Amino acid sequence: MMSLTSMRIAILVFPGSNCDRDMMVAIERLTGRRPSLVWHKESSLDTIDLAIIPGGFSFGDYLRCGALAARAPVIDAVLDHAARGGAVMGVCNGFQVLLETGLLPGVLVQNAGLKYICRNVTVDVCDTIDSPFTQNLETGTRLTMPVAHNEGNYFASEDELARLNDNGQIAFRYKDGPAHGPANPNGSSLNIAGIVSANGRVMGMMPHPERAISPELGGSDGATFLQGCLEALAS
Amino acid sequence: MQVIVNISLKEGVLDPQGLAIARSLNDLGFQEVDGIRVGKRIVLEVDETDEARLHQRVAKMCETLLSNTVIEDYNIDIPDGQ
Amino acid sequence: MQVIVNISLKEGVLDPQGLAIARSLNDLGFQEVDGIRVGKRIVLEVDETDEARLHQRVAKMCETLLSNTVIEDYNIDIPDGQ
Amino acid sequence: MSEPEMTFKNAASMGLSEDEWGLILKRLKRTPNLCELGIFSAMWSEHCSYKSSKKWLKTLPVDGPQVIEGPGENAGAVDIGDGLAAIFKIESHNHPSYIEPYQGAATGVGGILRDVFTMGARPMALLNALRFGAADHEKTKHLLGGVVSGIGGYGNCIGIPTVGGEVNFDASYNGNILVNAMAVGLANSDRIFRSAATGPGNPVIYVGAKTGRDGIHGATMASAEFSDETESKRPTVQVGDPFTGKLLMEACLELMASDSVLSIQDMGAAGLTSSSVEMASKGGLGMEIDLDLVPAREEGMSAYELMLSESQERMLMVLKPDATQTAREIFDKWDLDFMPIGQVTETGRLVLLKDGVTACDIPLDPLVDDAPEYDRPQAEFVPHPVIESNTITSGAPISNILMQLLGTVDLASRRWIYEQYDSQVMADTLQGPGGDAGLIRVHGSQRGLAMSTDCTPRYVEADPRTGGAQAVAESYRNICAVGARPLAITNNLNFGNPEKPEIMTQMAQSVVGMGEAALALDTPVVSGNVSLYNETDGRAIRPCPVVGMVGVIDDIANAVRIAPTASGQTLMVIGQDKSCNDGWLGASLYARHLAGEPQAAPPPVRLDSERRTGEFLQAQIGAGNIIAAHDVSDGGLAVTIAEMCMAAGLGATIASPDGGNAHGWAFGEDQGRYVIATDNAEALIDAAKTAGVSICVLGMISATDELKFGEGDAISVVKMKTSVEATIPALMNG
Ligand SMILES: Nc1ncnc2c1ncn2[C@@H]1O[C@H](COP(=O)(O)OP(=O)(O)O)[C@@H](O)[C@H]1O
Ligand SMILES: [Mg+2]
Repeated sequence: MMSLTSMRIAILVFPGSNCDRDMMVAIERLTGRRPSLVWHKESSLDTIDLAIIPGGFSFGDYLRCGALAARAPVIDAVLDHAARGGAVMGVCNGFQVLLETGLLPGVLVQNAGLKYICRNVTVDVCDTIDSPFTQNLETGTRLTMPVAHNEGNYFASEDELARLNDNGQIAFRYKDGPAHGPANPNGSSLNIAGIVSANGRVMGMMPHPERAISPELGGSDGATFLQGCLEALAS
Repeated sequence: MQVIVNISLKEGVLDPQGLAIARSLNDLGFQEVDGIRVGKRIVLEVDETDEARLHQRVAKMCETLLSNTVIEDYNIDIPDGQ
Repeated sequence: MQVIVNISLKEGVLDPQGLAIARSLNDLGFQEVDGIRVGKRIVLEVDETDEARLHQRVAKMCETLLSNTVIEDYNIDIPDGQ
Repeated sequence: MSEPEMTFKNAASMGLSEDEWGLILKRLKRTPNLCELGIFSAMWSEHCSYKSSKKWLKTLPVDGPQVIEGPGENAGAVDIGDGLAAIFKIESHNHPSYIEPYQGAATGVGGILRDVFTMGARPMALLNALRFGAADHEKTKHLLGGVVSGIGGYGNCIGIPTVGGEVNFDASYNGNILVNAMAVGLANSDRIFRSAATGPGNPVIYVGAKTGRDGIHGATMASAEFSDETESKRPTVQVGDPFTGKLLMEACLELMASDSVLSIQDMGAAGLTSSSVEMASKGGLGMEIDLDLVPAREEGMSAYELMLSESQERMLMVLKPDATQTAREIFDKWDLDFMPIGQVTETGRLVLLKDGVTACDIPLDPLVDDAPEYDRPQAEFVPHPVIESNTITSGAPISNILMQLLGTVDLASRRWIYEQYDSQVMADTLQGPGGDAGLIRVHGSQRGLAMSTDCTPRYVEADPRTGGAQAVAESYRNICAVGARPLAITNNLNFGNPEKPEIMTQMAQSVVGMGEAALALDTPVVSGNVSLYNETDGRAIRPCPVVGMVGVIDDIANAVRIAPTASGQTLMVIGQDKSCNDGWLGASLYARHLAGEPQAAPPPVRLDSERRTGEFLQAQIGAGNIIAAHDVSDGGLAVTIAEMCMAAGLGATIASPDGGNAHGWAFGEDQGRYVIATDNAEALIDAAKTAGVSICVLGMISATDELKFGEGDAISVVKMKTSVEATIPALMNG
C-alpha cells in the first residue's frame, strides 16, 4: 500500500471551473500533498492515480452543461487513463462532463423546480459493485453534504436505470436527513445523487464533498467520503 | 394541433452562449464557422383546430410567457397538413 | 451561408422545462395547451458555399458537439435563396 | 460623414439642462459634436458626477487608522491585519433590473465584482439589498423571480459565494424596484491598484469582451425618472456574460501579480467614456485613443456608440511599456481580446480618432472638475409625531400577534431566495445567508470577515436623520452579533427626484444621520453609490439609504450564530433593562400590520450606548460567555426570540414583563438591543454592570417545541417555522 502523500492526483481546470481550488485544498488537507492542476488545453496527463473533474461552470455551462468541456483536449488523456482502468471522479459540473464524455451513462437535466439550488442534502450510501469510491463506506451510511446546481436531475431510460440498479452502480441516493427541505432536491430518477461506472473506477456525484471538510464549514462528511476513496485507491 | 414557436435574441443583443459555442467549434477544427446565435424552438400541442384562432392564442402566449420581449423576437409556425 | 440546426429532445426523454411551461400556461388560462417540448434553434453563419458539403460539415458538428445524440435529435435546414 | 450641428435640443434629449448646455459651449468655446456631447452628458449625469449629492457626501467621515483607501477609487479598502486589506463597495442596478430583471441584476453583480477586482482584490463574497413592490402587486412575482435568478446566474457561475443581503416589499417600489449588489474582496495591502493614469507615452490597453451597442446611455437613463414612455423606449439591454467575467477576473488577477499594470479601471456606466476620462483626469494627464482599434462586436459603430456603449466584461489599463508582451500572453491564454488602443498624453485633453480623423478633442478639466454641483433646495422637515404604544395596542395574546406577524412577507424566511445562490463556493463560508451577518474565513487563516447590508426605509421616511443613523447602527449590530469588530461601511443612497425639495431633505438628512452614526461607531465610509430619480409617474420610492458594513473577527473559532444549542441555556437581552416593560411601536412592523401604519416617529438611535453595547457583546463573545446572539430588529423582542427558537429547533419559556404594555414590550422596535443565549448569566450580569451596559434575563431555552410568553398560550416552534418558510414559496408558486 502506498501512502496518501505519495498519491498522484490531477484536478482538471477548464475555463469556468470554480471548485478547482476548493478540491485542491480538500485533497491537500487529507493527503498532505498538493494535487496538480491541469489546464484543459493539455493533451496528455502524467501518470496519475486519480483524475478529478471539479465543479463549476466549465465554458459557462453554455450549450449543455459539461458539453464544451467534454470536447477539450485534456479529455482524450482522461479517456486513455480511464481505459487503462484509471480512477476518475467528477463532482457536480464534473459529473456532467463525465456524462458528456460517455464514461458514465445518462444525463443530468434541469432541476424539476427549474431553479438553481444550494443547500445541504443527505445521501444514503448504496450497496455497490466493487469500487474504490464506496468500498470504505458501509452501505446505509448517511452523509450530509451541500449541493449547488441547476442541472442535477439525473435521467436515463428505464432500461438503463434498471441496469444501474441491478449492477450496483448507484452509489448515493438522496434520503431524508437533518437537512432542510425535501430529500430529493432536483427530481432525480431513483433519487440518484451519484453513480459509478460498470467497472467501478469512474464516479460522478452531485454533492460537493470538498465543501464539507470541517465542522466550521458545516460538517465533515465530505472528508469522510474523500478519505475513504483515497485510502482505497492507495491500497 | 402542433405549433412551433421560434424564439431568437433581437439583433444587437449579445449572445455569450453563441460566442462560446462558435469558439469551441473553431477549436475542434470547424474553422468555417463564423458566428452562432442560439435560440429556442418550442413545440406546443394545442387543442384548437381553427388556425386563425390558434395563431392568435399562441401569439398571446408568446407575449405573456414564452418570450422575453425586451430582448427576444418570436415567430409562430403552424406546420401544414396536420 | 446561413444554416439552422434544430435540436429536440428524443421522445421519452424528460423535459422539466417543457412540463413547467405547459403548467404555467395552463395556470395563466391557456387551458388548450396539452404539452410542450423545448428544443434549441441554432443559427450558424458558415463560410462554405457548396450545399452538399455544408450539410455534411454541419452534420458532423451536430454529431461532435451540438447535440447529445443519446438524448437529442437534430435536423439541419439550409434556407433557400441565400 | 457630416452630422447635423448639435443644439440644445440634442443636449436636452440626453438629459442636460439649459444651463449645463450653456456651460459646455462656454468651456469648449464652440459647439460640441455628437460624440463630444454624448461624453459631456454621460460625465455630467447624476450617475457619474454626483451633482446633487456631492455636497452631502463630502460631510461623511472617511478617515480612520483602518482606512487604506476611502471613496474615490473603484472600491474602498480597509486594513484587516496580517498585511491584508478588505476591499468592498455596493452599487445599484435599479432601472435596468426593472426593465429586464434577469440581465439587470446579473450585470449589477458583474459590475460590482469588476469594481473590486480592478483594485487587485480577489472577490470573496457577494451580498444584495433588494426592494420590491407589494407582494400582491402584479409585477412583483416576475421581478423577484428574475432578479434572484439573475443574481444567482452571475454570482454562481463566476464562483463567488453570496452570503447575505436583505429584501423588503413595499408598494412604493411597485414601479421602481431597487437592486443593490455588494462585493467584498481581499488583497495584499501593498498591492492595491488604482485608476490614475501615469507616464505620458504609456500604452492604453483595452481588454475583455468586444464592444456592441449595449445599453447606450445607461448612465443618463439611470439618472432619469421612469414613465410609461421610458418603459417603451427600451434601450438595447446589456447582457451579462459571467463566463467571460470569470476569465477576465482570472486574467486581470494573474496580470496584476506580474507587476505590469500601472493603472486600471473597469468600464462600468458610460463605458469607455468614464473609464478613459477618469483615468486621464485622475492622473492630471490626457489620453489619446484610436477608436478604430476598439474591438467591436457589431459593424459600423460610430464614435458616439463606441464611447457610450455599456457592453459588459471590459477593462481599460495603462501598462508598463515593456510589459505589453507578457500581458498579451496572459489574455491570450484566457481567450480574451487584448488591444492597445491609445496612449497617455500630457495634453490634459481627451482626443479620439475615428476613421483617421479627429472625432473628439475636448479638455478634461471641465468634464470632471467643472462638472456641475448643485446645492438643491430642501423642504422643511415636519417630524412625525411620537405615538404612545397604548394608543395602538389591543389586548390580543402575544401568541396571536406573533403568528400574524410571522405570516407576513416582511418576516418570512428568505430561504426561497438565498437557496438560489451558491453561498459556499470557495469553501470558506462559515455562515451564509440566514443569520445576522455573512461570515467568511480569510483563506488559510483563523481570521474571518463579517458583512451585512441594512436599511429600514419606513424609519428613513418617518425621520431621515434617524433612519440614516439606524441603517448604520443595524449593520453594526449584525456584525457585532457574530462576534466581529465593525470596520467600515459602504453605502448606496436610493432616493427619488432630488429636484423636489422634500426628496432632497430625505437625502441630505439621512446622509447627515449616516455620517453621525459612522463617526460615533468608528465605521468610516470608504465607498458608495448614489441612485436618484427612483420615481414612477411622479411618485417617489420610500427613501432607502442602504448601508453595507464589513467587520473582522480575529479568531473564527469564537464566532457565534443565532441558534441556541441546548435546553437550559438562559436567554437575556442586552441593551435593555428590566424596567423597560413598554416599547417603541411607532414606525414598527406591528404598527404597519396591526394598526394601519400611522405616521409616527421611528425609535431613536442612541449612538453612545449603541457602541458600548456592541463592544460589550464583542468582548463577551470573544471571552466565550455567549453561545448565540441575534440583534433585535424588525418585529422586536418576540420575533427575535422566535427566530432563535426556529433556528435551534428548540422551545423557550419567557417571563412576561410586570405590568406595562405587553405588545410594546414584545413588538417594540427600540434600538441597540441583542438577545443572547448563555450558560453564564451571572458572569454576564456582573460584566455588564462594570461596562455600564444594561442587561436582563428573559427566560430559558427548553427541550420542547413550545415558545411560551408568561402565562400566555404556547406557540409551536414547528408551526412557526412552517409558517415563515411557506410565505415566499406560496407567493412565487401561486
Ligand atoms: N437578497 C438576499 N440575498 C441573500 N441573503 C438574504 C437576502 N435577503 C435576506 N437574506 C438573508 O436572510 C437573513 C434575514 O435577513 P434580514 O431579516 O434582513 O436580517 P437582519 O434583520 O439581521 O438584517 C439574513 O441572513 C440575510 O443575509
Ligand atoms: Mg440581524
